[in-house]
Amino acid sequence: MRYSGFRVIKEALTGHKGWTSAWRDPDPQPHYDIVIVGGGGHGLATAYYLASQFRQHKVAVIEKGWIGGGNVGRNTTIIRSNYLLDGNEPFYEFSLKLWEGLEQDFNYNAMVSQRGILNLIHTDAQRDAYIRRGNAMILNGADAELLDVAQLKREYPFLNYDDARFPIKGGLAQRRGGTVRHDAVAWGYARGADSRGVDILQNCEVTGFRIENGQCLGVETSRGFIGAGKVGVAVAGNSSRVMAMAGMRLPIESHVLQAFVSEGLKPVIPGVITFGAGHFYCSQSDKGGLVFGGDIDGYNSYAQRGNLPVIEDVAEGGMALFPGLGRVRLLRLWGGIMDMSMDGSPIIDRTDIDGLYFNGGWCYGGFKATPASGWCFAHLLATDQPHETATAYRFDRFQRGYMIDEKGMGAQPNLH
Amino acid sequence: MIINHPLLGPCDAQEFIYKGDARLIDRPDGMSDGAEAAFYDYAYLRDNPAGEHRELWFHEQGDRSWLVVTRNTLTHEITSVELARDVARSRGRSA
Amino acid sequence: MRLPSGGQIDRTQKLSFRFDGQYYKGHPGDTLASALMANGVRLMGRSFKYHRPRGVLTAGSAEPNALVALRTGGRQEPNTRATTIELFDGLQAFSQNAWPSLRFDALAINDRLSNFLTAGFYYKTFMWPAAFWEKLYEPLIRRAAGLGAITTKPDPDAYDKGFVHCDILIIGAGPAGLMAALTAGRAGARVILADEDSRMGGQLNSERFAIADMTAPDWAAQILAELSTRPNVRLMSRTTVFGAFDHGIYGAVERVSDHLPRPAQGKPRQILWRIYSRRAILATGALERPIAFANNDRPGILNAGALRSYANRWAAAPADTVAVFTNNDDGHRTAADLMAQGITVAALIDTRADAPTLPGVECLAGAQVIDTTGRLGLNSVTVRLANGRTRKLKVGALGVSGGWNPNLALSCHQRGRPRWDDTIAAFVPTADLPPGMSVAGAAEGQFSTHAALSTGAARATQALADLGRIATPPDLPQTEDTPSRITPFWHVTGDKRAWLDFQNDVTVKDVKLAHQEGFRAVEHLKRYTTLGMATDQGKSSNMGGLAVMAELTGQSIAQTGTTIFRPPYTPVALGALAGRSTGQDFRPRRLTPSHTWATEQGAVFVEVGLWMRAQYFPRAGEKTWRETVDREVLATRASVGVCDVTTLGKIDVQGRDAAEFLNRIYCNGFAKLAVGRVRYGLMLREDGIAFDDGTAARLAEDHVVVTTTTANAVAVYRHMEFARQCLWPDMDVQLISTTEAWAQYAIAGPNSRKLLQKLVDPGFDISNDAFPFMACTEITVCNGCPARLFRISFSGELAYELAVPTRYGDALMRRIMAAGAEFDLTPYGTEALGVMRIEKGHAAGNELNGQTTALNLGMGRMVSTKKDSIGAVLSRREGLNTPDALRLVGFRPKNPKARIPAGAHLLAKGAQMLAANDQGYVTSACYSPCLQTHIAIGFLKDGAARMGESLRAVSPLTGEDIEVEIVSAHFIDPEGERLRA
Amino acid sequence: MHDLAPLTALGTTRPRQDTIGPLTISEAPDWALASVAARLEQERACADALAGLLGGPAPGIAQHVQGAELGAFWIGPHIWLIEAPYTPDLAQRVKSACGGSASVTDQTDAWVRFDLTGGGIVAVMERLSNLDIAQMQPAQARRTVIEHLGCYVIRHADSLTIYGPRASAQSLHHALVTAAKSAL
Repeated sequence: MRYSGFRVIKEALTGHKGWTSAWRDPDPQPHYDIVIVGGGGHGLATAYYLASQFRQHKVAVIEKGWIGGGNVGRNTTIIRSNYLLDGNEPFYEFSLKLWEGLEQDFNYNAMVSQRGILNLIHTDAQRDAYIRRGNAMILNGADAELLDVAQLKREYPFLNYDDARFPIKGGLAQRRGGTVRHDAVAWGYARGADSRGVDILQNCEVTGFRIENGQCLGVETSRGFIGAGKVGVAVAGNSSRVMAMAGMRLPIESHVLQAFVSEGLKPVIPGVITFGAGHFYCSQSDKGGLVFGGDIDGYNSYAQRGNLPVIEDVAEGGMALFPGLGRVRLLRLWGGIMDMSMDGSPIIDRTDIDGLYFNGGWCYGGFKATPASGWCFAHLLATDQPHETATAYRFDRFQRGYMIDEKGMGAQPNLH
Repeated sequence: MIINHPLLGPCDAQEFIYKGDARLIDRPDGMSDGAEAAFYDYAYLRDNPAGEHRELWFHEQGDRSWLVVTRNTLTHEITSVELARDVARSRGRSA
Repeated sequence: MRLPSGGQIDRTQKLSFRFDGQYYKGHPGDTLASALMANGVRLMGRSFKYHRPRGVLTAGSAEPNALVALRTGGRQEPNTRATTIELFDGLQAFSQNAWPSLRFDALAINDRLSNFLTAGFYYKTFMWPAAFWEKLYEPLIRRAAGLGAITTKPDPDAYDKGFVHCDILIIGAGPAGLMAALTAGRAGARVILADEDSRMGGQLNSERFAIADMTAPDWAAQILAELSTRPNVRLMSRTTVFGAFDHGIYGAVERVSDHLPRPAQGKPRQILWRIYSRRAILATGALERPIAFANNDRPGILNAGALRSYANRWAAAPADTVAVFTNNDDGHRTAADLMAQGITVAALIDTRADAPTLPGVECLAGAQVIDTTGRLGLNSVTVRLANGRTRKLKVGALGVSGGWNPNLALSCHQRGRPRWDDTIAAFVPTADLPPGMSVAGAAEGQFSTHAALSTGAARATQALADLGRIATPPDLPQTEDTPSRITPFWHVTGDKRAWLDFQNDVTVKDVKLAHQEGFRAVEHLKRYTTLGMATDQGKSSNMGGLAVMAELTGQSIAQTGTTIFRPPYTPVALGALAGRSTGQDFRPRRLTPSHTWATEQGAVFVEVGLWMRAQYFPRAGEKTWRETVDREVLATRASVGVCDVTTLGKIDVQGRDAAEFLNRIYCNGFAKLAVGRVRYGLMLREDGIAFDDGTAARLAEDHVVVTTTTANAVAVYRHMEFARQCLWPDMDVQLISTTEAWAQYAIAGPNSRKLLQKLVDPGFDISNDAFPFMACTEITVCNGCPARLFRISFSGELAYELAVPTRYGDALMRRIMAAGAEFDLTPYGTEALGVMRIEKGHAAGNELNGQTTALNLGMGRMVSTKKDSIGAVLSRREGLNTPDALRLVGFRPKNPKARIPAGAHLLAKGAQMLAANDQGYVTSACYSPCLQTHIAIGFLKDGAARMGESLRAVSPLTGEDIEVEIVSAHFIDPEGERLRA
Repeated sequence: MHDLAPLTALGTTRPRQDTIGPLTISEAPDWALASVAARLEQERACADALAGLLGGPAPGIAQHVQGAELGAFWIGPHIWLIEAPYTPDLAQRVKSACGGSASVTDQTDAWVRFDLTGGGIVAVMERLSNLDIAQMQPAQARRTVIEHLGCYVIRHADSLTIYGPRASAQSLHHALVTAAKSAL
């Protein structure tokens, strides 16, 4: 079924009886050409692009719970391609371009809203670093703009310019950045994949890989064995656990990142704002809630919940930046599990086991990467060659010394 | 979280800085053959278990002891806390 | 209307307040909601999506409807529940999400369009043309959405944080909580009893039955009176425990001043308490839930228990004639209490065919409310009787009771899932509670008052036993112990819209559509329809939505499950979470010993981490900072300058193995550093990347003073402790920071020795022979002040760093200035320091950016292969040693007046502006007044081999494209003759 | 004797004193501090040397001991801070007493000291520190965080001493006074 304004009107006038299920609820087939483990944003996007770009139709996505229940449904919805390093920037710019055409492509309004993202500058050294980054973005075909304080005051008059411990000295803006309605991304990809023949198998948990003679033949699941020509794993928050079933140790630690939303408010924040002297970033959803976050809690966790110190730290950052927030109330907070890699950048690669592929280590940058991650993983699965924008995301980069360390924090995942 | 410091008793985890897997105590010998492979494993690969995890915490705003905390990453329950220096010695580290 | 008698309000005092500009009067003890109700106001707000008229639904913090903007100016506070605002004289509140007025809201047009605006409609449209989303559709949606408006003015009030410890935290001061507190308090345990209400007692304040021989509120007051005399019991009213965090830590917000026009001088508006508990008892009672039926959202339709509360506690009612619609016995208690307060109950409509009767009111058993009328407030309800006929009742209010949900949110904050209990038709907590927590009373599903008292005592007794205390539970007083029977009933079937989520306008139809489209998992349902995502966190709506979905899927409610309860229990002001860490107090300041003096000199300061450092010292007549900095640099290089460098980290390393320890910490050799000598050291991270650099001065065989960069002082100290305790636990090394113990000044320039000789006490020979470059010693200055002297140079000049105990730092700086007058001594700040180090090609933070290796920095050969130091092994990896690895080089513009932007990238002449052509980047740049040209340093692929080559430093971001020549990074005195002079 | 005039940590020549309700907050510049860290395998000798200085056993974990002349408190395993009425040569004196058994470092000017006397100490401190001040016994010494600053807190019978990082003396003082005004 194609969605459109016309269709909405027609259904409204006929009692909404014509709407059909957004995706089927099929039984597992005994064998697929490609099985994607993980019905999150990346897994669903991979399946969608396998079907839509690589003509792979015998594809299944298996999900232990309900689709979109992982990080794609518990993030702060930001999209951007404001990266520094050559290993990253082309990939994220590819992703941003895919976001720009996504809704028309998969016929679902995910509310891709290019309202801009702003990173604030508080020191001269920070300005130097942001200029380097902005130039890298432009050299990679992305957009970047350096704003001075006068421009900032015009666009963001409510920030703390007069009484700040760390005064605002400028900002790096990416106008094409913005936000997306996160759940709708999962649903749009799911619906698009389903309509192209992909089986989405919810409540189907992987319990093991069947590996014989170094070859992965399929997955054992709570709904029985499912054979596969190739298996792609995209299980953010569970990467180490799932890959341990294949006998692999990963350059990954799992950490909890909390995210926050306020009560609904009339529009006040135009785009995404990132504080540069504390841990706080914020945007406002179409529903009116301020969506914000800060740093990870900092310890290994699979618990999807965090603790007060980080909650307070985020609020402190928010108040330092925007002193009018004092009477805004925090409505809800939640935790997502971030698979933090050792250099802060992801992995999209084959494994040493034939037929087993891995996509993970997205740290807390996974949401914005969803389209490109899906496309590149689909490319790798379909062609056995890395996509041109994802060639650096190899497993062996740590061993060989080709880290992609945007923040320069080294092999200390909680600092990325 | 509360870390039951072996010397000081219960302390708010906020006073600590987290480093990660306690295997970081087991630093390979840099002058040995195969050091590069051993250091790759040491610096980069993690078990990252969902469950019991032995990990290093530094009491930066306290007595500046490094601790080895055994904590469940699913429930955050802490079952044991030791001075890292004792653990290091028990694992054969010396001067 | 105000009832003639009763209520816990002080009728002797009148408070004046305004709502939407209209003046009203109320009494102390009133909430804004009760006072408005007493004044005959039913319409208090508008819903989110359809802008439907909304009146009060509850009498407490779960209120989804009666949300107002409170106060004005910087104190304007949107989305505030009228049901929790304590009335004060002069209160001003405003309705929100309505234009031009609450009664005539233009966007109520949405209600007419509701058939088009069903759940998830926006996912299906507004996609064409793509560019219209940001320009047209989204702005329209955003303007219509949101609830209240915030001011962008700074919040003028202060917030505190606080920390309290207890044996037992009791959350909720209703019957269960009071009994638990009494039990634990009498046993001598440290008890905190916290309650969100201004008046403790919980549901007892809203009841008419007796406990022992007292009224319920009087009994509560008596218990509280005893508790308040116990020093081991802390009563925290107006305190909402909002989150259960790990290991017995609870977050709570105390509303210290919200019941006042403004906080008293110096006092906070609210306090965030971090409560450290050994045990906790959750006694938060239960929340009533509505029943969905057509047009069940009109002002005047309330939860039945709320109607009872308003009548009993506040002597207020929305109308003189009301009806009650229930599926359980508690609705009957409401009807009885209303009648006792003189309110006419037109009918008691009970969905149960076998409903009990109630004297004095017509009970319509097996009946259902099928529709209502009244545009801005309820006029009538239409009832379908058991026999199928309908009857219309003229009533101004309807109390609805769909049963009670244990208020168990906090029990699930550590991801415990509640269990469905058929007997009370509600979710109850399971044993999977946050460790240390137990649940008592209605929160546990024990709905009678007797059960609340007895479970409260029992949980406290158990908690005490867990803590090794023996308690004697108090005798339980006589009170009601009637079972509340219920037959689940969730929604009346029909074609019209029946509301589940009043604030977000989610109706039964929306749930049906979600089901039809496959959004059947509870989380999908929530996210697709926004059910339960209102400011009440679904307290009034989730249960009904789940029940409807269960019905549609044919599953039980238990199988359907529930969404996760997350903190905060009720919304928390961000100001409270931030406490005092706002504005200038966001983070503490670190001031250098010469701060006062530098302020007197008119220095401009700059934030460097937490430090405030003098950036430059402008003199009268200097028009730009560049002019000042140029002067400072030239004067220093020509004669002598002084700079406060106290901020560099200093770590005292002592012990027999001090030197060997540093030998492993630094990549270059330290074992053989002689006493009285200083060495530059480069520290790597274990991954082989440069971590920090600094100097190590060997003051004695067993004593080395290490300096770190300002930025990394804390991290380096931590790293060294890690190495000492975890890697080499048997080295004899002791570490302690002395960063702030010493005031340290760099004295640089050709006349620096002459100046110093005036300060250093006789007997200390600092001649070039006796005290050469990279020497260090302990001396005295100014007739006996202990000091340390290091002959090190960041500027490239003959230079020293002189340190004295911090308390003398100010006096020493003044003495240095006086002694230097004859040499035209010039104080310089961080800018001049930066210029001189760039001229000298020294790496600093911009170069030590966590991505560069010793090789990149031109110090590859420093990494010793003869020893095992941290980072040495991994620094040898292939990827870090490619032939075209980045190397630190210098840049000179072809046009000396052309500024080289730091952050520019390096491209060949004629190369396209593409990442593929990127050859490196500029890290630090400045104008060199000595060379009279702009200069820069940065990293260039294979740069060491490319001296003399011409490239472009391009910065499309800033619109610059400068031709530069590759030169050595050592612009000044490359042979180091000045240093050694 | 040299003629450099000292400043207090708050940057003045005379120590600051604030009285808020029943509580007095006094800057106390006239104290000297030295850290003593036992050398490896010299822990016993170091403890003995400290005992000699203090006239009694060195303080145990989280304890403060007041000797006739010197006081001391535990700051970590085998490391203590010795305090004495101000003297420039405290570290030297302690070092002589410890001989080769300890590493001694002058810490006098690394810290600012505030003494809280009078009423309301618990009420004020619970707005500042997560220590269980109400239960803290005299002679207990703990490190804690006060408005982002790592401080030592020593409970005395009727007063409380706070050592905070000297460079942040003004921020710490501001925090103490603000909390006192708020809580009292």
